Amino acid sequence: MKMHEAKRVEIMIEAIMESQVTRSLAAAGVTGFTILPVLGGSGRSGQWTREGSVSRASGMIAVICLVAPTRLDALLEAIFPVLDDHIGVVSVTDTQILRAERF
Amino acid sequence: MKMHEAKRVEIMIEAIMESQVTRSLAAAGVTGFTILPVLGGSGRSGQWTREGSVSRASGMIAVICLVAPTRLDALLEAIFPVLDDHIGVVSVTDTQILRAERF
Amino acid sequence: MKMHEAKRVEIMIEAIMESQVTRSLAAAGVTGFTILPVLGGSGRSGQWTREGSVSRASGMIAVICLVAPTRLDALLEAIFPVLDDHIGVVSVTDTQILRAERF
Amino acid sequence: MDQILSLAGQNLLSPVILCFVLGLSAALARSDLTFPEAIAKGMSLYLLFAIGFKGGASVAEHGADLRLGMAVLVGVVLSFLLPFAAYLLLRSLARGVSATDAAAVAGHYGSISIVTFVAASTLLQARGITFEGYMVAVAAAMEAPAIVSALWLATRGGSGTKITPDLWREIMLNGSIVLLLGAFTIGWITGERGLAEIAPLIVAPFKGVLCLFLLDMGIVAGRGLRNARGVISAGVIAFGLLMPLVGASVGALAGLLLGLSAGGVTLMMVLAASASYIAVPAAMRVALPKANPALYLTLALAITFPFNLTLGIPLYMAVASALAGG
Amino acid sequence: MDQILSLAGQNLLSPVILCFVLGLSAALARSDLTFPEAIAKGMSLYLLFAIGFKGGASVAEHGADLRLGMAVLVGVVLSFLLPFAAYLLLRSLARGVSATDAAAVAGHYGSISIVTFVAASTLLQARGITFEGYMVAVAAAMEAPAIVSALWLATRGGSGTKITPDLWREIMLNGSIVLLLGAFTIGWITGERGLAEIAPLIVAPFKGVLCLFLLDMGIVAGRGLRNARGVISAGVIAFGLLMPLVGASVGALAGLLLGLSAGGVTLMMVLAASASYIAVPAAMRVALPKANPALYLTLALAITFPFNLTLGIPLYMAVASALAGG
Amino acid sequence: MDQILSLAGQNLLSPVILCFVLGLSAALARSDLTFPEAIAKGMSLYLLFAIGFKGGASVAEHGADLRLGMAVLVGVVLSFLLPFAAYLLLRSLARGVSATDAAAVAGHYGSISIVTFVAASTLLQARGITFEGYMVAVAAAMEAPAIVSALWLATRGGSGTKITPDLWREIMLNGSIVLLLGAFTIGWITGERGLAEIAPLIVAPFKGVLCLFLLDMGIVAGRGLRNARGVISAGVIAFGLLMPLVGASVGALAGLLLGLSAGGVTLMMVLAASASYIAVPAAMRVALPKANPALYLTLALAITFPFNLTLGIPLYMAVASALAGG
Ligand SMILES: Nc1ncnc2c1ncn2[C@@H]1O[C@H](COP(=O)(O)O)[C@@H](O)[C@H]1O
Ligand SMILES: Nc1ncnc2c1ncn2[C@@H]1O[C@H](COP(=O)(O)O)[C@@H](O)[C@H]1O
Ligand SMILES: Nc1ncnc2c1ncn2[C@@H]1O[C@H](COP(=O)(O)O)[C@@H](O)[C@H]1O
Ligand code: NA
Ligand code: NA
Ligand code: NA
Repeated sequence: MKMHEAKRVEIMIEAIMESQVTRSLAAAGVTGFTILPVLGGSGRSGQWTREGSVSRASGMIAVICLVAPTRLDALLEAIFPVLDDHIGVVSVTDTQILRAERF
Repeated sequence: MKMHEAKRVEIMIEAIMESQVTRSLAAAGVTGFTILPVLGGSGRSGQWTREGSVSRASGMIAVICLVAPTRLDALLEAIFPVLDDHIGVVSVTDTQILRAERF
Repeated sequence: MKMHEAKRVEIMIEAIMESQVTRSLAAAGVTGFTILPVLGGSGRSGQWTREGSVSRASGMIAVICLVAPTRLDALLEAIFPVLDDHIGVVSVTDTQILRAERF
Repeated sequence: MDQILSLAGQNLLSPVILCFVLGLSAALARSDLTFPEAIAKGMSLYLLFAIGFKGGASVAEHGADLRLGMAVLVGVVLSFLLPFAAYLLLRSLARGVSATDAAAVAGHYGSISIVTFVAASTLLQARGITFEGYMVAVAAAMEAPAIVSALWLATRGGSGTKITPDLWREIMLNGSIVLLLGAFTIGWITGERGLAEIAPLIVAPFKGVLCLFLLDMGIVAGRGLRNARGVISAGVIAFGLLMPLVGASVGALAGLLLGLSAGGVTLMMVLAASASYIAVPAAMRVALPKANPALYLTLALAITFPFNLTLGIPLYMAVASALAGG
Repeated sequence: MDQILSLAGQNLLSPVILCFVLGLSAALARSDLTFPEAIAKGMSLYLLFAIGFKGGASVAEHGADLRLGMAVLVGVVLSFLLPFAAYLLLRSLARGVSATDAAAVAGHYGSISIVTFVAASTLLQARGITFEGYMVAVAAAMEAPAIVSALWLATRGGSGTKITPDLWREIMLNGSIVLLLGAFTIGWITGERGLAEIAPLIVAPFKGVLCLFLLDMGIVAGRGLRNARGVISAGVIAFGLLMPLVGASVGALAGLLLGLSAGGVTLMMVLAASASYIAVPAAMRVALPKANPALYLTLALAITFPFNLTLGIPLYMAVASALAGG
Repeated sequence: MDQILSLAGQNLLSPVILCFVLGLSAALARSDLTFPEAIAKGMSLYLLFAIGFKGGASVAEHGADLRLGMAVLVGVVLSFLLPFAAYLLLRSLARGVSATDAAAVAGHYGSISIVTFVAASTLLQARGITFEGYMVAVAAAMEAPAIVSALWLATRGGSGTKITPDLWREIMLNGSIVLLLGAFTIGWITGERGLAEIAPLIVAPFKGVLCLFLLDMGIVAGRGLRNARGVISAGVIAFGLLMPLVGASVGALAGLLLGLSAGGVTLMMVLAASASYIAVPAAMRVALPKANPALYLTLALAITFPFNLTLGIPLYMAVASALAGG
């Protein structure tokens, strides 16, 4: 099956920043992404879990974008300012996609 | 630690297609997969979120299959007809697994 | 944008083992990880789903660790004993991260 | 006319409607007010269970007669036929809509919206108007047949969608149909005694839960409206407001022929006038993936549903009372 | 005998049982009817809180005496000992079952099913039969000891599973035990006055929530049955039906020795006859990962639980009344 | 003094407080008892809706007068000013706390904790003390202004955080403010009649839901305490206990000036004394990401909230009665 080179960008960031992230992505022309819920985690600021919590101040989401390699830099530049000062990690993995006409 | 080459296939598809996808996977001999919930996302058909929704018509899932490289083609051929016309994206990433006897 | 080599370790394991896994990770000096909820899946022990279930005996989580390549072995050695006999799969993928000073 | 207006006015100022309006406004103003998906689903299961159980218990009390079977049969026939009317109406009002999209929309209008039914029966009860308990069974029976008609409409052109066994299961064993009919059966078997046991859960707080559920539906409808610009033309809106009236007229006729009470006729009108937002959209995604969900979900949830909720129900009530002599 | 049958008949046609049957049938027919996990957990927390609180309030009203302590002690002893009986019975009925699997199953039958307890006390209340409020404390006390016996049974052969501090915490500070005992304590401290304040939440709608919870349990049990083909032999089924009777007999003896009322004896029988589906399965996954969960979950949830719910409870009630003179 | 102590004693032994203590203890003992996030959020939505609706219905019944507007205005002013007092107090008590952290904390204490408000009004009702229904509107009005002061405090140094349009939306259209004010408006419009319709959901079971919600908050507070070692110095704790008293004093003054009833003065004190745990933390994460959430969440949720809940409310009640002549 014909596959195409792409990048899988995984952004783990505070849930409260969701709209800023998606707006920045849109501004960079990235309109395809998927948001996964996150249950809990641990980092320099300690361990946390969503269980029982009603606050929107804690909790994270994972935003996954599949993009053509040529658009990676624009994407990273767009989200970098949002990440700044905020809790979050970004990883970029080489991947292959079906139906590249969609990206 | 001894690692083995494998492929990580990530299928993001409409939740309503779950049983079709898993049946196609089983038919292709792929019995190992994990389904992650998806909170929301954006694509050519616009932005969406599961919050507050009771409809099964919207919403997606992420199906993750770790397979031996030799079985990748069978897997992709099995799910391609299900994807057809349906909302969804598929990515394939090279990875390494522990305990390959399980795959 | 400056990126750094890293490993993305994805551990899918029974939810009930969460505290053992995170303690082992901490013991191996891995303090950064993110836990994703899992809806259901299929493996050698059959198919399952969390829907409607109140039991903590079934159900899985996905633990994602981004680590520097040099710390991968310590991580795998730390979690291997926890995996032993337990339901679970581990995959390791090459990736690149922003802000490596955090890992 | 005066009576209709005063009824509509009172209806508009009920907590149920105001909660819907609150949700709608919050979503349109882009507030982050939302209900967790699990809570929304939980409320929906509660409403289905409660309305089914109460319907069954009412049948147990008043006895079932031939009319139950006749009403269910008529409901099935309506659900089969209404999509044809809807298809023609939509195609003539909004020429831009494709045949597949029109077929998918048509399926929604042949089927029913259970929350519209619930809102109507709550209003009837508040006014002391009784109705046949088995109307719940009619509602359940009307959920699915329209799907078959929609698929037939879509494939006349020969694009070849057929109903596979899986799709049949998806349609017939849909969770909401099973719960509604199951609860109806349990209510029927256990009767007034069973109802008395669980009334503190399914009767007393019912209206309050309905308010919260409509608040959530308002949010979802508002979000849909915000995202649906471009899909919704004037013709489409006209269809979303006219089709309920067409459906209600057919429903009124059916109800009168069946000899239902004024309350029963009202509910038959409501069923025929309302559009599915649970069972049919899911079936359409499986069977007609090319049809645009933004179109049918927005029509059902953000145009027809609020219309029925606010103006439709009081209107149908007034007409039914006039015709069936409430 | 007649009385037992009529009791069982009435029980079978109660909303509570019919809801379980509905869930079971829906799952076996592969309907997509499900409750969100969060709702199922929420209902389970509600039931634990309500039953604990009411038990405590009842103790506050009737006063605690030495028998409370005695009953708890006897419960702990039963929970320790029943796994040995279960182990022997299962090994003799189903020779294919491994020692580890048998030990894991045995642990479930020494522990208790709180929802069976709740169903039984609801039925007692409906019949106007009183029981000792502290039976809730006995239930909580019986949750964990059986786990120790199960691990001992599994490791006799020397495979070396020992109870680590973490496992102890997992066992003793298990959420359901903490909530049950905590609510019991609060009920005891605040007494009738406290109960009156929150009765509209934990008393009136209780039975309705129980119905919905059993609907969900029926779905989960049906799903389990569908997936468990191959694991469940005739011998295993026989064990699932006989072991409750063995447990109930021992429970009856214990209840009579303690001088409990007929209602109390019934509940002691129910506790001994029922099998854990929350605390023990979780502990077994941690401590005996090699034991097959499909076996013990199916036995506890899909065989013994429905048996107790439908036939067991009325039977135990009749026997207890005959013996303790209800 | 005696009266305060006996009031505090009774309060401490109420189910509401004991539930909080149970949750706190369970979390500190590292039990795995938790509520699913969706259930916790669902309960929080329920409480906001119920308290808002009842406040509105009460205004409809007693009529709104100028004092409503005055009270809202005074609330807004308090919310603007209290952060300055909080900032100074924290900086002088805990020198290790950075200016940014202090500003973020200050924002929390200018705003309010709705569950503290709910607990106080429940206690007032239990004692038969009436209060102005519009205090709910005052609560809603006090949620946000403090955020502006906090940002001003943080940026005086020139680090340049400004309130973007998005942040304004985040602040003003925050789900909890919208729901509280929306329900208040619906309650006002539909009045006693509307309240009667949904009272079985929002009045009778209210206290029970409050118990379960506080159980959950106890768990979350306990978890916070366990993770916050290192952040919480003696000076910080002192601030968490003194600041409510400062706030309450200012609140008392404001209430007396407004001519509120003893119940109304109590609630004004409670609002001024309590610290936000929903709206402000979220705004701070967006606008002041460098401020440490462990500090402000622990202070608000694990120190000031339990203090107000257990000792603060009875104290404020006694003071208000003495001053305003309950
Ligand atoms: N190395 C990592 N791998 C995966 N997730 C991480 C990692 N580091 C941090 N995170 C996630 O990011 C959150 C905040 O991290 P931090 O800012 O270091 O406290 C954590 O709670 C995790 O959910
Ligand atoms: N490039 C992408 N990366 C990640 N997820 C995507 C991407 N494109 C689409 N999706 C997901 O697939 C859904 C449907 O996409 P579409 O069919 O383009 O509307 C979106 O709502 C996303 O959840
Ligand atoms: N090849 C695989 N790819 C992804 N997930 C898997 C795979 N195999 C097993 N799993 C997950 O691990 C769980 C237990 O697997 P097993 O021990 O094989 O029954 C399954 O239910 C899946 O959630
Ligand atoms: Na219709
Ligand atoms: Na037992
Ligand atoms: Na305050």
